[in-house]
Order: sequence, then structure tokens, then C-alpha cells
Amino acid sequence: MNLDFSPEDNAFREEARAFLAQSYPKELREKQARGETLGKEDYLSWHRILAKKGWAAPSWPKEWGGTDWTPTQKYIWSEEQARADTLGILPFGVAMLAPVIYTFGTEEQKAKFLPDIRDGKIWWCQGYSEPGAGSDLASLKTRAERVTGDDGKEYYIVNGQKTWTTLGQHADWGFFLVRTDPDSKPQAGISFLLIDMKTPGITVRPIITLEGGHEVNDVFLDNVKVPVENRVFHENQGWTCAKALLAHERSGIAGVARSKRGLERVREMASTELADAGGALLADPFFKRKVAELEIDLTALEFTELRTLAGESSGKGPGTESSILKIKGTEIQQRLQELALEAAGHYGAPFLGEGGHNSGVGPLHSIDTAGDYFNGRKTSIYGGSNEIQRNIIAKMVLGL
Amino acid sequence: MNLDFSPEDNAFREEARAFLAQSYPKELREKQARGETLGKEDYLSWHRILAKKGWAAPSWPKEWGGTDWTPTQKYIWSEEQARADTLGILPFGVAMLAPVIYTFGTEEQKAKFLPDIRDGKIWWCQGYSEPGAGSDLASLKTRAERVTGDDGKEYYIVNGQKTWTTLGQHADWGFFLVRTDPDSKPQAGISFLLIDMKTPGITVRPIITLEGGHEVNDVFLDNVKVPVENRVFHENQGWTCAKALLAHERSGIAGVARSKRGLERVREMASTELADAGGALLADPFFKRKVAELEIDLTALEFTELRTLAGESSGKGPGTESSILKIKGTEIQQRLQELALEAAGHYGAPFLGEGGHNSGVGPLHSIDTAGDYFNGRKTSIYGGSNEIQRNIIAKMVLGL
Amino acid sequence: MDFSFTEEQSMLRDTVASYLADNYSFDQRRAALKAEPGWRPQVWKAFADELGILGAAFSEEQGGLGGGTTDNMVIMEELGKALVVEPYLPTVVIGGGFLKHGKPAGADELIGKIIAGEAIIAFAYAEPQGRYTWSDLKTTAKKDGAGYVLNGHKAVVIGAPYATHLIVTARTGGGQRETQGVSVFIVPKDAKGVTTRDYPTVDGFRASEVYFENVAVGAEAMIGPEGQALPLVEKVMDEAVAATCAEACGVLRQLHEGTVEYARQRKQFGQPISSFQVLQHRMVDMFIQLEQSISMTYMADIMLAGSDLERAKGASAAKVQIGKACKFVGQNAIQIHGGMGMTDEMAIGHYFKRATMIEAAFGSTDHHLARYEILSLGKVA
Amino acid sequence: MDFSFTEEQSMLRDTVASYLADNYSFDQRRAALKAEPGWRPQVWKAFADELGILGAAFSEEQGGLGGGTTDNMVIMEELGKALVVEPYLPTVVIGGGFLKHGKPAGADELIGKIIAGEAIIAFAYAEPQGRYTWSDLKTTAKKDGAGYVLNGHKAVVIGAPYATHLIVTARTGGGQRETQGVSVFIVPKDAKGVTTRDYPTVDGFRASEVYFENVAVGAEAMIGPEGQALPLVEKVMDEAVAATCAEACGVLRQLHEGTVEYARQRKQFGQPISSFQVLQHRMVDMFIQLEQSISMTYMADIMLAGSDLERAKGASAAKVQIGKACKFVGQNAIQIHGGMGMTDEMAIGHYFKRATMIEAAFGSTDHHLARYEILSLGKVA
Repeated sequence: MNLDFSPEDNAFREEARAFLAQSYPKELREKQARGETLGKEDYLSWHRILAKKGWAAPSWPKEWGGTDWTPTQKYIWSEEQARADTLGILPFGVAMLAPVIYTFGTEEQKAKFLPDIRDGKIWWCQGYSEPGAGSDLASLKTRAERVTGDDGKEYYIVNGQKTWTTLGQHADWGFFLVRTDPDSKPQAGISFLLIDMKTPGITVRPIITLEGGHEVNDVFLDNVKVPVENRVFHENQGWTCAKALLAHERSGIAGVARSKRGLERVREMASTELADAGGALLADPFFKRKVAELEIDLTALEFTELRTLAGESSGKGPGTESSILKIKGTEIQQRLQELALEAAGHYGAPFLGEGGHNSGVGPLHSIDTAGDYFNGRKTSIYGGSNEIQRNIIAKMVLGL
Repeated sequence: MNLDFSPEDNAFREEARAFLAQSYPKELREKQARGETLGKEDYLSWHRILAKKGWAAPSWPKEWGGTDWTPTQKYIWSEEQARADTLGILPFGVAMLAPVIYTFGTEEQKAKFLPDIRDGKIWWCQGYSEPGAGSDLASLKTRAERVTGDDGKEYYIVNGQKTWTTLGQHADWGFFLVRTDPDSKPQAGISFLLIDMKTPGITVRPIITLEGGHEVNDVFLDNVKVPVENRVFHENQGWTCAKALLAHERSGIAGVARSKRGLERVREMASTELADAGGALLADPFFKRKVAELEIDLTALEFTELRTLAGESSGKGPGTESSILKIKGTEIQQRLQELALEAAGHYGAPFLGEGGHNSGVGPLHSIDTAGDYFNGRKTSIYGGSNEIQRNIIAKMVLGL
Repeated sequence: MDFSFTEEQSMLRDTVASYLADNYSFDQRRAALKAEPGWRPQVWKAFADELGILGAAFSEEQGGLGGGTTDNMVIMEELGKALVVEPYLPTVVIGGGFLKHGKPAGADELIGKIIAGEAIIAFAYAEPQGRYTWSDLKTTAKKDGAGYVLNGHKAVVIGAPYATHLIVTARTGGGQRETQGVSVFIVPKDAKGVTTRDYPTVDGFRASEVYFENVAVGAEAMIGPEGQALPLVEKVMDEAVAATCAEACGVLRQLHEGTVEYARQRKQFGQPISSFQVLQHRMVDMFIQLEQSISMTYMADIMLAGSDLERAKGASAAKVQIGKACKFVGQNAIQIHGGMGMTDEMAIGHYFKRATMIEAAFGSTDHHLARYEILSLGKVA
Repeated sequence: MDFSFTEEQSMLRDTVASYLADNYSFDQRRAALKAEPGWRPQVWKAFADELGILGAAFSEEQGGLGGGTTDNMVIMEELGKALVVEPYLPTVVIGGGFLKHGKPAGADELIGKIIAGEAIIAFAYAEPQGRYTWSDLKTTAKKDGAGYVLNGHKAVVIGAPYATHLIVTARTGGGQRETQGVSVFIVPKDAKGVTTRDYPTVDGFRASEVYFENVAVGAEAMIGPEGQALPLVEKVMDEAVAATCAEACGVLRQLHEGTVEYARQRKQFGQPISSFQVLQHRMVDMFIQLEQSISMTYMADIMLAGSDLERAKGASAAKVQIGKACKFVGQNAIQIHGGMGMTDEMAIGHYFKRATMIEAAFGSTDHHLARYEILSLGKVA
């Protein structure tokens, strides 16, 4: 039992660190420092650099561009990225859709989609949730009826509404769960379709979230015509794909490395903010204790994740470890946001909108602390709410 | 909106304080100070002094010995008792059984039992819970079959087992819920019987609780013959009595005055115990904060109780305010016990048994802190567990 | 002991509630906040003329209705229920408080204007470095002839964009954090040398950074004793805290009721989510927090009439309870609403934002815990 | 990175588990605790001879099996599962730790006796005034010729009634709370001038107040450097903390599994109480606490091999997690068991009592939080 890294691991760490130092775009770093809202190109530019290095999709099968890294190397890579405070690759294509395609897709689909996903050429969005469904995903109502087109080819005509589609405003393509057999049980009769977002009949409408941001969208589908060859896996068996995708959605959900960086930020912030008593806020016994308790809880989460990676944990079904990681990971993220808002004091209140970081109102580190806190409430709701995760553990692990 | 006391109230407070100072038995006070286990006579002696003063049963109807005090006077009386750190009158007779008798009993029953209850002449115990029933009281199985005796009189023959009978080892009489009609629904078919504990066929067996104390008992009933005139209210309608009794059981459950005294004790204890840093434990910022938070929560509980007394609260059914008071009251008592154990440090560990207060092991205030903490876990379990109380609020107040 | 409201107070509550029901829907509020000036002067005018509530807490000699802090509490709870942004708290509770207790020369005249809806006050007390220590002041007021000259920067002054007057704390002597040397001034917002940087707040108010550059005021601008005004500030602050607790009770009530209502209607896995025991108990715990908050608000109101110690302990204890309740009830209201709670369209998120800002208003939970500790347990035990 | 156990360690675990399953039932334990001497020397003998586990953590040169702290962890978790009172922790973990790291003259001989089950050690460190500050010592060791004379009173020395030797912290110089001047001695319990007042503890151990009155020891009784032994004490204490965390994992596992099992069988309102969602989620949270505790125990064990700072941070962080878990899991195990959990007859209450005592063992949760803070965040930030 040890945490020692092999010489190969250490060499890998050096390589990763040097690569990040050299290759991370300067303009992007500056935008991040100024707190600017990032656009589509910001995300894709970094994705393309990683693709060029061959590191855009480490977990994929080697033949499609995976790296065959050991769990330790993956751990090192996530640590180094957090240390360098880089953007992450958006999960929709690389982490969520691709495993479905390379597991369930046809050779044609693999060849058509995987390289573009890996290389950051197209932006994918997710068409899972529907209004009123929440964590009860299988209750979806969006209908896809099979027809033969005027061209003699087979199509699905899709009608319905999807919601909570993250960053859908930028999407080139989306993967959708649709109901192809309305008469069977909720989880049967679902198919998994890839849809070009430029197809006529698709409307993307912003949902403004409570902190004022535009991150998620409603997607309306009105007689959208989708070629049958864009269905992944068998008709009416899309739920199999959906489950596999959800399991991948939760991997990395613990966010340990990012939370470590977040904790550092709170410590920095609390070193300059003043406490009531006059000294640094971080010297205030109660603020300091909250930081210490968070740090300890984060260590517990980290070692639980490490045990999971090492296969030594008591999960008894797929996704059960990830339920613990999701619950504790999101709780820690939310506590970090609470602490930052608390540290901001009076300057948590201003709502400065776009360009707020150049407003000169309050210290830079206080800007948007309230917005981050408000927005962060979503993490215990989405991806299966934390209550649903507890239901999963109760059923799958405790057998209740 | 004010907390002002009228001149009459202030005069009453003076009277109560003087009476307590003069009349509380010195031997009893000394035994309490030494931490000795108190016996039957200790409780009854003080009960009898109160009865002589006419204050043993303030809430009863005036004709049977009630005092007609205003809610403010009752509040003052409970405050003064806690201030003087007196024993309470045991609730079984005065607070629990008597309201059932004066509400549902016959004139003969009132005349036979109420004066003795009031004057502390007999010790009552409760025969409600049964093994395996827990908070599901109505599932009781103890059977009472009606027979005509050799003397031509009507009797019930009672067979079954009761449990958690508090201080039953001292009891002269008990009030029992028994099933007189096994074929009806759980809450129907129950009758309420008064049983002389000297009746042949009754065995009282101690239950030792986890801290090593003997407070509760199993009571076995083996062909116990009970005259029909000892049934209160109609046959098969004992549940009506039971519910009324339970409502009274919860009155005063908040225990505000006693917890105030408990908080003082913790403060005293933490003023002499030393913190890691060397000063008084009460000067340790974190211990101090726990005391402060407890004090604030106790104030909230106090004012919620005062609002309830004043009728200004949002309870929508009988017992709903008392559910809040029970939950918060027991939580506060348990936190006080946690704090005392924490303050005791190493000296929380010794198990010194009877005479522990004279053992010289550790400071006097540390003796039994662990036992009190262990024993105190019962308060969130009995009288309808705190989970059941939340079910009650969900149903009765929130309409869920 | 008396926990009841007078007939006048009950009428006051009904008057405010019924006006807001008709004139302060979520959509009306939303539209007003998005437009300029970010509040509705006509609502304020209605408060003054139609409802006559701006004088509720002033004595009859001052032209008011003879009420006091309990009337403020009744009004603030109703304002909280509708998330009203119009400046009752800074104008009547705080401004009125300073004028009533500090009794400066022109007090009665200004109170008359407040009651008539003509004077609107913002309280400029916080400074960028000061956190919640009200005596931590870099703003100075230097004696200049009979008057004073003010210089300094006040942070996040709520309601300043629509105020006619600013009440300002400034140092006439003493070191930056000393309790001695604190004075209070009332300054017309259009005085020469006052500049502001205005912005909205996350909970829908408007606020400003306020800069004083050689702002000359007369001797009559001073409220309370020169250099000895900290006790006055504390007293008014405690009244503001109690009023904010009452507002919070209104906010918490809506958060709780809105959540129960939503949970009853929202179905998942084929049944209303209100049937899930975990959510039932969560809503029960929210309810208990609400009830405890109401109790503590009554307590704080009663204690405002007590000694300085009772008043301060009462206000801080209440603020601790309210701060915890705002966090617990607010977070769980969003959690139970799920994705819908995250949208700007639903009212619940706006109640959550206000509840969150109340946590820190006039001192965070930790600040008031520390203050309570010193008052109750002493600096060293 | 490696989180696996060696084959030897897995065998060790099985050996201990299977012996305890056969010889350490709840009833057997209960009977032994009620009788004198309050423990079972035959169990200890079996540990030494039959199982051979007392040497698991000693090097082969010392006559052991060549294991280390991880072996202690494996054994302690199993001892925790069965609530074993026999003194593995004070004898092997603490006594063995002092002998291994301090290397006093007779170390190897005494280690031999430990492995053979002939020497049993108790650690006399706490003092009535000292709480969890290990340098707060009134016990003195005065130089007397080549040796020392000990005087003082040690509080709640766990296992002292059945120990053959006492390891004692005492002051050879410095003021009462100074880090300098702390020395460590090993004293035969039957040395002249040693008296004890024995009693059981609430969790089934036996302990003593130990009094030293002019107890003369030779120079060879000293372990570690004179007056500079506090770092040695801290190191051994951290090993004791890590071992106690492992024991706690065993205790927590039983509390959790026992509760799940009970909830499945126990019916109320016509259904097993395990079907109530509130209790399901409670048991999930207990499970999460258990898993986090296991993770932190592994972490602490790994860090024991690191620098002094890593070791100390690791032990304190783990103890904080374990302390919180003991409280949460213990209290809820009793709550879910209801009245049955309150009885002395059921095992669950005894696990709860041990879990509660572990909360304070070798420093409370607050103590280790404070220690961690200083190590991680510095005294002043």
C-alpha cells in the first residue's frame, strides 16, 4: 500500500507539465484571468491542440486515438491540467457520445464521426431531458416515426421538445433519445439518433438561469427528418446506449483536481480579504476551520476515487462508486462556492454582467462569486439528482 | 408584542421561589449533588410536599386539585423549578393517566384514583409498548378476554407482554392498553385498563440499557384477572384514551427550562476544564461557539413554545406544535449531553457504577457524562420517534 | 406576555398585502427591474398616499400613525413575501431610526418628507476594507469652520441610485478601527463632490459605490454626538437587523409554500414528488426552520425595547437563526424544484437569491455568532 | 500507486477473522468482561502462539514476520469488528512503536517477550489537567545518580490493570507545557512506588489511575533522547491514531451492516423499516461515511511512511473523518434500531459505545482539526 509513482509515471508527469506550459494558448489564459465569458472557438482551439498532440481522447480504443494510459497516468494528467488551470475538453462528444459510437455503432458510423469528435471539428450537444421529466429520463415523449422518403430512403420524422441542452447554442450536431415505439414500456421503445442541428425544423431557444447566464437551452423539433443510418444501435434499444452514456457522464464527476484548484483560489482570496477582527480572513478561526474541513473532505474524496481507480472499493454494480463520487464531489464544489461568496462579503452583491471584471467594483476575485454559487446549485440536480444517487446506492449496494 | 409580566405574575414568581427555597428537602438536594441514584421515596417525598401546597397537579380541573394558573404562571413555575434544580413530579400518574380519568372515567373512578394520584400515594406505570411494536403502537397484541368470575362478577383475563415500562419496578398500579376485540382493525378493538401490579400473574423484569442503568422493564401478564370496573371508557374504544394520553405525554416535551439549567451546567463545567491551549475550555473558540449556537437554538425553541402557549403558531391539528417542540427539544438535550461528554475529555471513559461520585476518579462533573449521553439517545426514539414526528408534521401541517 | 398584534397592525398587514397582490406580481416586478430606473416610484407614491404606510412607525407628533418597530416588522414581512425592492428599509427603518433616536435639528421636517414619500434615504456605512466592523472607517469628516468636509469611498450602498439623501458614517477622530471618533451625517445626494457608480445587485436592487470628494456639509448635518455615534449606529443597525429578519420570514414563507405546492404537482416516476418521504422530511425541516425564524423575529422585536445588551443579543441571535434558515430553506427549495428552480423564469430562484443576500446583510451568520458570544459569554470566559 | 494488500496481509486478515469468529462471540466477550480480570489471557496466548500475530508488525531480525503499519491496520480492523479488548494497540502498536523507533538498550529482548505474549504494555501519557496536549506534563523524572525518580499521576491509562510494563511520559526539564524537556520511560508495573486505582471503562476495557511515588528506574529505562522525546511521542501517537482509525473501520462496518440487517427484518406499520426512504438515505449516508473512513485510513497508513509533516497531517485528517463518522454512524445505528438499540443485550449498543470512545481517543475531532490546521494552513495565514 503506497502512493509511489514509478519512474515512467514521473517522466510522464514532466512531459505533461512541459506540454501544458508550452502549448496552452496565451490568449485563452488571459481571457480566463480577466474572467471573460468564453466562446465556441475558445473551447475548440484548445481541443484541437490536444488532438494534434494525440491527447484529446485518452480513454478511447487505441485504434481510434486512445492513449492506453494507465489509471495512474490518467490521474496525473487530470492533476496537471488542474494545476495549469486549463479548460477541459467538453464532454459531449469525446466523453459521452464517442463511447456509445465505438461500442454500439456501425463501422460506417465510427469512421464518419469518431475522427471529427476526436479532432474537435464539430460541437455536439445532448438531447436527453424533456420538460417535466427531470431525473426520470425514461419518461421521454419525443416521437420519431419511420417513413419512406420521396427519395425512397428511410427516415425518422422527429417531433418533440428537449430541454437543459447545455451549450446547445453552439452545436453542430446533437445526439437524441426519441421514442420509436409508443406502445411498449417506458425504457423499451427508445432509439438513439444523431441529428444534424442544421436540419430544418430545429429551433434552439435560450434558457436563462437564475444567475443570469445562458448555458442551457430548449430544443424544439418540428417534423425533423433524420436518415435512418443516423440511428446508433438497434431500433427501440436506445436505452442500452443511454445507460452506457450516463455511466460515462459520471466518470470524472468527483472533480477532485478541479476542486483542489478551487480550494487554492479560496485560500488566496481569504489571504487578502480581511476578517472582522482586522487580520486576513484566512486567520479567522472559523473561516479557517471551514477551509480545513473542506480540505480534509476533499482528501477523503480523492482517496475514495483512487481506491475506485485501483478497483479496491465496495461498489457492487456499475455506477455505484460513481454515485458516491458524484454526491461528495458536488457537495464539495458547492461548499467551495459558498466559501467564496462568504469571503466576498459586501462585494458578493453587485451584478455587473458582461465586462464585470473590468468594472472596478470591488476586488477582482469577488466578481461573480454569487453567480457561481447560484449556478452551482445545478450540480446536485443534474446527471441524476443527489437524491437519485442515494436511491441507486440504497438499491444497488445496500440491497434495500 | 412584549414579554412583560404583570404585577400578579411577579408576585407569583416570588411566592414560587420562596416556597421552593423553603420546602425542597435538604436530603434530596444533597443526594442530587452527590449524584446518587434516586429511589421511589425520593420522588414521592417531594411529590407529597407539592400536594400539600396544592401545586402537584396545576393543569387538572379545579375540582380535583387544579390551580387554574394562566399559561404565564405555568411558564413561571417551570422556570422556577428548573432554576432551583428540583426533581420533577413523575408524569405517569399526574400528567398522563389523570387527564384520561377525568375526561373519560366514571365518577367512581375519578373518586377512587384522582386524589391518590394527586397526593403521590401510589406509583403508576405505563403499559403501552409491546415487543416489536415501536412507534406503531396500535399493533399491540396483549389480549384481554372477558369472563364471568366464580364470584359472578365480570373480569378481563389479560395475557401478553409489555415493554419499555419506565420505572415499572416501583409501580403500585399500571395503565394498560389491551386488545379486547382481535377481529377489528388495529386501532379499534383496544381497551384501556387499570391494573393493580400486585395481581397474581404479573412479572416485572428489568431491561438493562446500554449505559448500564435499570430504568425500563418488561412486564409479563399471565392470566391476570382485572375487574371490568377498572376499564376506563367504553370497551374497544381505548384508542381514544390512548391518543389523548399521548398528546399529554408530549406537553412540556420541549424541556426548555431544564435545558437552560443543563446549559448552565455545561458552561460551569467548561469554565474549570482546560482547553488544549491551556485556558478554560469555555474560552476555546470552537467549544465556545458550540455553546453559543446551542444557546441561540434554545432561545428559538423557547420562543416557539411561548408562541404555542399564546396560541400564535401555525399548528393545524392537535399535537402538531408539540411535534416541533419534541424534535427540537430532544435534539437540544442530546447536544447538551454531547458537549458535556466532550468537555469531560479522558474522564468520560471511566465506568464507575454505583457510588461513582465518591470514587475520586476525575472531577465530579465528569462522572457519568458518557452514561448520560448513551442514555439520552432514547429521547429521539421514544414517545414517537423524531422520524414519526416528522411524518406527523408532513401529514397534519403540510398536508403531504 | 403578549404575542398578539394590535388591530391596527393586523389592518396594516392586510392593507399592504392586498395592495401588493394587485400591484406587485412577479411579472410586474420583473419588468420594473429590467427597465430604468429599476424600481417603481409610483409604488412608493402609493405607499405614501394611497396606503399611508410610510408613517406607520412614526409618532403622531411627527405626523405618523404612532406605531413602532412591530409595525416595521409587519410591513417588512409583507414586503419580503413580494420581494419588494422599494426602499422601505433604508428610508423608514434606518433613516427613520437615525432621525428618531439621533434627533438632529431638522429631523421632524425630514420625517415629514419621508412620510410624504418625498425623501428617500440610503445608508452608506460599509467600506471596501471594513467587512462587518461598523467602526472600521477610512471615510473622514474634517471640521471646517462650523461644518465638516467629507472624503471617502462607501461600498455597495443599497438603494443609493434612487435616494435623495445619504446617511453616512465617517470618522471625526480616532484610528481606523477605534470605537471612538465615529460620527454620522446626513448628506443630500446631489451635494457637490458626491459621485456614484451605480449597478444592479444579484437580488434585483440597485446599489452604488459612493465617493465623497471634499463634500462640505453644515453642522446641522450631524446626527448624534460628534465622535460618539457608534452606539447610535449599533442601535439603528439592530433595528435594521430585526426588520430584515421580518423580511426574511416573508421570503422563507414563500420559499417553503412554493416548494410544497410545486412538490404536490410535480410528478416523477409516476407519482407526485411530495410522496417521497425524503422530500417530505426535508420540507418538514424547512417548515421548522421557518417557524423558528418567526419565533426569533418576534423575540428580536421584543428585545428592541430592552436594554442595549438585550437588544444587541436579541438582534444577533435572531440574525444567526435567520441566516441559517435562509441557507437551508433556500438551497432545498431549489433542490426540490430541480431544473425548474434553476431558471430565471420561475419566482423561486429570485426568492432564493434574496434569501442568500439576506444571509450576509448587516453581518453574516459568523459575524453575529461572534457578536452574540461576546455579549453572552464574554471575550474570555 | 498501490492500494492492494500483500498475500501475507490477506492471510493475516483471514487468520484473525476466523479465530475471532470461533472464539470471540458477543456472548463470550460479554461473559469475560463481567468476570475478573475483565479480559481473557488465553485469547492473548492464542494471539501469540496459535495465530502468531503479535510479531506480524516486527522485523524478522527482531523475531517478527517482517510486516509493518499496514499489518497493524489489517489486524486492528478485525479486532474492531469483534470489539476485542485484549491489548494489541497499547502493546504492539504503541509499545512496539516506542521500542522500534526509540531503540532503547533492552528493546530486542522486550520485543521478544511481546511477540511471545509475555510482556503487555500500557501507555501512561494523559494527565488530569492535560487534555490532548501531550507535552502538558506535571509528572516529573528527576535525575538521581545514573537513574531517575518518577513522581506524578497519570489519568485513564487504558489496559493498565493487565499490563506488565508501563510506558510513561515525564518531564526531565522545562515548564509544564513546554515541548522541550519531555522524556519517555519504560517501567515494570510492579516497580516499587507504582500504585493504581483500577476500574472498567464504558466501552468494556479496564483502565487505571496510575500514581508514581518516588519510583526509581535505571538509565536504561529511558526511551529516546532525554528531554527531546516529544517528536518520538508524536510519531508513535500518529501510528496509534492510524491503528485506531483501522479499528474504527471495523466498528463502523459492523454498525452499518448490523443496522441494514436489522432494518430489513424489523417491521413497522406492516412493512420492513428498510422500505422507508428516509431510513434508506440515512443508511446510504452511513455507508458513505464508512467508505470515506476506509479511504482515509489507507491514506493515513500510506502517510506514516512519509515525512513528519505528511505523517502528522495524514493522521490528524484521518482522525477527523473517523471522529465524525463514529458520531454519525453510531448515533444513527441506535436511532434506526429504536428501543432495541438502547438495550445492553444487543451488540449494536456496544459498538456504539466503542465508536463514541474512539471519537475522543488520542485527541478529539476538534483537537485533530486544530492540529491539521496548523500543519496545513499555518498558525497565522
